[in-house]
Amino acid sequence: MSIFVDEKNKLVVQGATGHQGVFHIGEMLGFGTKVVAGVTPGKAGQEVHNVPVFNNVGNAVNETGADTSLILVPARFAKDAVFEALDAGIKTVVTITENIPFHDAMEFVHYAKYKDAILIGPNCPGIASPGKSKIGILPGSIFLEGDVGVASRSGTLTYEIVNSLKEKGIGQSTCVGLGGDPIIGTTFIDALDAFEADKETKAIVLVGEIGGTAEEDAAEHIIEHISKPVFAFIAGRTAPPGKRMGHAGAIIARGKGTAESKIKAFEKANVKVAKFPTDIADQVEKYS
Amino acid sequence: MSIFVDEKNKLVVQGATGHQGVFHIGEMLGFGTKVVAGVTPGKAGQEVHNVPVFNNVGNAVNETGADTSLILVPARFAKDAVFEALDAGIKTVVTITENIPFHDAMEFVHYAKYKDAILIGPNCPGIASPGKSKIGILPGSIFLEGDVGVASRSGTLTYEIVNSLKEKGIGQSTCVGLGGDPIIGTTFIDALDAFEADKETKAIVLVGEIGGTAEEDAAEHIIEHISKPVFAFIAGRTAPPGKRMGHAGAIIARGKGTAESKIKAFEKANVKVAKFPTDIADQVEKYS
Amino acid sequence: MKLFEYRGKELFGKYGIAVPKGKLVKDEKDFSGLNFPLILKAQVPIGGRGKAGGIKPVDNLKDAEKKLSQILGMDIRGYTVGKVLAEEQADIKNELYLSISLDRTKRMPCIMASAKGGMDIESVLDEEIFKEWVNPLIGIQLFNIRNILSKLDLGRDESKGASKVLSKIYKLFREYDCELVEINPLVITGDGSVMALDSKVIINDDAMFRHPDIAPELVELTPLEKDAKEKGIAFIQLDGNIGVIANGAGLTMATLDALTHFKGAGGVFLDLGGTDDPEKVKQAFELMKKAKPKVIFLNLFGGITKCDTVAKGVKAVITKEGIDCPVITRIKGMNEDAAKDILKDAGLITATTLQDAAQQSSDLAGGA
Amino acid sequence: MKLFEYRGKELFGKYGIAVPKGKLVKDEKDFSGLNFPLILKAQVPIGGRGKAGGIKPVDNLKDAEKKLSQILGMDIRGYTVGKVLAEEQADIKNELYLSISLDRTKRMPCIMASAKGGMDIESVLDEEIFKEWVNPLIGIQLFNIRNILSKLDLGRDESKGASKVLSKIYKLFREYDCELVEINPLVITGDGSVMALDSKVIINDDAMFRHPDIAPELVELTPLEKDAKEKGIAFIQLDGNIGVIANGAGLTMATLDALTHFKGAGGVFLDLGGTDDPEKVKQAFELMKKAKPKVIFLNLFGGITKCDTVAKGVKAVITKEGIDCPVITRIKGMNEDAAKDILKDAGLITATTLQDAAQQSSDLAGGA
Repeated sequence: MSIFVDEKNKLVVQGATGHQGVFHIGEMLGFGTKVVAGVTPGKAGQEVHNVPVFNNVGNAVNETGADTSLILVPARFAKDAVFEALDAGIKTVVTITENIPFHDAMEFVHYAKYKDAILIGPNCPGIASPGKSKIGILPGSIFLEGDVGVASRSGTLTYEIVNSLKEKGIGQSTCVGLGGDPIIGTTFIDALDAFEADKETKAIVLVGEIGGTAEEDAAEHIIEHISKPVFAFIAGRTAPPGKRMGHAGAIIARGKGTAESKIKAFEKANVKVAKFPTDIADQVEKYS
Repeated sequence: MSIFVDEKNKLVVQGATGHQGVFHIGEMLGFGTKVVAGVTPGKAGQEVHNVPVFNNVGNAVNETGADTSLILVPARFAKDAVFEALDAGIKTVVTITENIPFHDAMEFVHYAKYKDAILIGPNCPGIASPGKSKIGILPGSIFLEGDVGVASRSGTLTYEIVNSLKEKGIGQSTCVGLGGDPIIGTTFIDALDAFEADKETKAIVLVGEIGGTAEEDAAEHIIEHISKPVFAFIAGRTAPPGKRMGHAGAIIARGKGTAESKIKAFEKANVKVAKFPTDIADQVEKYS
Repeated sequence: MKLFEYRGKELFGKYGIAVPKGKLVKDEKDFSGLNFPLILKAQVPIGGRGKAGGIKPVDNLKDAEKKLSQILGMDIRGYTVGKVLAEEQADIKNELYLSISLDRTKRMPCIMASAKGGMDIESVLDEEIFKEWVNPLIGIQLFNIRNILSKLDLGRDESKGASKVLSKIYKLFREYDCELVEINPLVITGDGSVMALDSKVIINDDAMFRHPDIAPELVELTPLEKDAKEKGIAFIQLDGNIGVIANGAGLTMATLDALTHFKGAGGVFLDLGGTDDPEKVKQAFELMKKAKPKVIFLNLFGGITKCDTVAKGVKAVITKEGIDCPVITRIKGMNEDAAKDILKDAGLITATTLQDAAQQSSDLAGGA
Repeated sequence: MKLFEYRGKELFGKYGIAVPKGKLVKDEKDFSGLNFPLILKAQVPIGGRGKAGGIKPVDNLKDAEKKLSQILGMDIRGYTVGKVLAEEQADIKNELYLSISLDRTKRMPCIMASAKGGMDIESVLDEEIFKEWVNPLIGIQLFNIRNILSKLDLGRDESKGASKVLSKIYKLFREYDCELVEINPLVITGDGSVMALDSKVIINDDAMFRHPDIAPELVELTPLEKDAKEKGIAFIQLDGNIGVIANGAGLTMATLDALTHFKGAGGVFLDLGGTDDPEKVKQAFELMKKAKPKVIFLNLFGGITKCDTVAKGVKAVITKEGIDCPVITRIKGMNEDAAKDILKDAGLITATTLQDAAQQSSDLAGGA
């Protein structure tokens, strides 16, 4: 098993004919993802790696049965694209786009709930269930099928961690990039619950960072609801207050969001917190 | 059993201290409804028939565990009241108020879906499950516990029909007034599905009227999904096009919504359509 | 409330939707400032005015004066023309249909568009009408506009113009609590711009309190209906001669239906609602008497309302004011026996079943 | 983007929220039209200006001139005061706190209010701060306003005034894509009216494209940070002396953290992102050199990005432009061996693990 996506997802890529779209459709097909359609308004009839392109998501869904969408459109059109996907009946939306206005994200996060859909992101690298499917821009080469679930607020840092797991022969059930924005659709708690319910997953790795209280909320949730071992890394221990550290969500504001507070919360929940990202693999290895 | 409400619902009445509120709290208590709270802003601390009054729904929910709300506030405050109930976690909202602007109703109908709540009405008499609970302004005296489910777009006409059932000794599982407005939260289809799933219900009576295509949609749904016998009455067979017949929703507009079309659709679905409202009881009696 | 075409166009102007240059005209002086050729259009709250002779092109002032006098005061399907709109003729290249209405089933605004503009939309084939729904929680989105306009085969600039009109009428639809905003035809002019040649705007009566800038104009109501509306009584005049008073809209409709079964015909729909207030009962009977029915049929079901309380009110009115037509009553529900006694005492006919009452009323009224 | 107080108050004015009469003052002439006593307030994008002497009451023109010259040019926590707002003193009866911010957990705007206005909100007890959340699908509702204001024990008229301010700031918050709108204090004046004495407005940078009327003013950035922002490079200056270049914000932060473990201290956060474009690599190194770090630590993980491509870009820059500080590199991922060869060839130090690289960098930089 795996969480959120598996070999059954049928993907439509919104923003299919741009440079990123073309490249990642190829990469995802190579990973085994069922990419069934692309969408770019005005480009119906074209193909990208033999995948048909449609003018809108409604047509793509009707013609191909797509149930999952990857959003690669520019930030100012992203809200429209997410709404379009949801109104067309898409049940899993993965939003890669960064720099989406927070108010747009708030609206589409709640609209996704109204539509009973899963929304991952925005400002995330996507999600991969090794051996099954990858919806996003994560490098396919770093993964290995296995039983560790990974959920993260960052991109490259996660690749580094997943890669170090792989180097030790530790595979992953699913690796989900939750996104570096303050307003995201799927949270650590959602991922934890899904991993807890997933029979294949034996241990969970959380990659957090400064900003907000998502890690503190997750720690509390772990105490009450999660029985599987959880390992964590927190980036930004030395970041000064008031500065956005690259990610829109990585900011210590009004005394909230320090790494210290997050590490303390995790330790209280018996979550091992690694000092260096590359230590996590050692810790997981020791456990298993 | 019954549909939508039973003896477990804990009711808060919004608009509790007005003339209607006081009267119907008394009537509902007499019927056996668990009326646990009333709400009127600024009237916290008062009591109505020994039921405590709160300033807002949040407080009422926290103090009494209310899970159901009856909306009796004036039309221009109704949207606010429904939103307040839903945000406070109320899971069943029965809106009696009439003359609510359609755009307000559209918003709160979809917001109720977002909140996974049942919304009945607006412009309806409410719902009664005889022997269990009554949420609304229907007269308690007309009901009898039994196995016929009734769903209706009108008020008094339904009382008449239910009363005639009772006179023949035919009881009801639940009688739900869906409302006479064009935009309502719970439709014939919702009621049909619920009655179909309800073990206690053996037969279903639908009371429709001109306007819209709710009856035609219901008829199609019956063909595919409903195995229990359905009986119907349609009011407004002689109403001229373009006139709103009392109910905001009872209008034949742009060729849509004629009684003829509804009766035809029902007959195609093997639903017996009565000529006079009082005939329905005879037909149900013959069947049972 | 249905707005006259010219008032709908005033709203269009407010939202930046182009309409032909025009104004209301009453006499020759009013034509100054307008360039011939013009179109004169009778302002009536009903369709079919073209066929009825209410729309006429005019080439010059003399022509205009003549035709204006023909249109003013004309009767169009029951409405006397009191206002005429004169508009400059547009250079029409292409006629489209565009509307936003309420979809009752989806509980959402529905955009409809067609390349077959300028004709009655009910006569356009279903497959030539395109629909797009707008979720009220998020309002109109760019993709809605793209989706529906892409079906109309417009040029790039035309499509841009039509997009702007669509987002503007959605704004108008939402902000003015409309049940319908229809532009038929929406035209593409020779220079590629987009213009609304007609307007049909219906504002939800129940939301009028939010729109004090829209003066109510109850153009579709008869004088008695207006009177009833002011008194808060649901009262509709129909073609027959039997006045029906019942409680509840559904029951009142069902009562009218029952009459038809016996070849009777309702002349008035009067829904007493949930009231048993003697003052309201009195007002209802007064209105009913003014409608001069041949027979009055009073059909009551007492649920929360007690039958005898209403009956007392009826008796008081009848006794005090008199009544000059037969009144058939059929009473059911709480305290019905007491109510029947009171009504009998007042000299009214009390039937036992709805069928009996409907038959008696129909017979007394002399059939259809 | 954090707005200066006076710009926030301009927005308040636009939404009809009362603020004290005032204006920016540069010299004595600017005081005309204002009535003494006044308050002079340094305009800086940071809190604590009162304690730093940036807020001074003045009673007359002479006093004002003197204190203005003290405030102008003053350094407040790293910011030089370039603008001073002079405002008439309000007749304060009561000070409240009111704000709307983003609740990241609920993904909703959160209204906060307290009767303890006028002090740092972080020093107010949790139980004295009241919260109410607004669902973004429906926006602020009357019940939200009732719920939160009922907790403040205001008089009827004061409550009405505060209600209006709250619905106005919600509108401002939503329409201007704000992250925060804070009024502290919101005062009730002697005559019972409600007035915003301060303003703190932060507009979401990513939404600035929707607000061309708000001139960007990158007051919180250093000159190099401004330069980087214009080039689209994520570049932040910190207190240490080691310049970190990595790809990905999380990895860059983790790299800075690793330095600290070995008593090193980051001086620059530079996130290359997903790029391997030689031009971007060049710009990044140029910026880094201008920040004059003692050591540069390049930490790359190649996923989609190929390590050797980036390494080639780095080599080209170093070879062509030279570099006057040691560069420690740690490369992992796709084509890492080829990349290491290229970097060695360019004379850079190639470490094998993150720990090694961090330790070497820290040691070379001479500790913290």
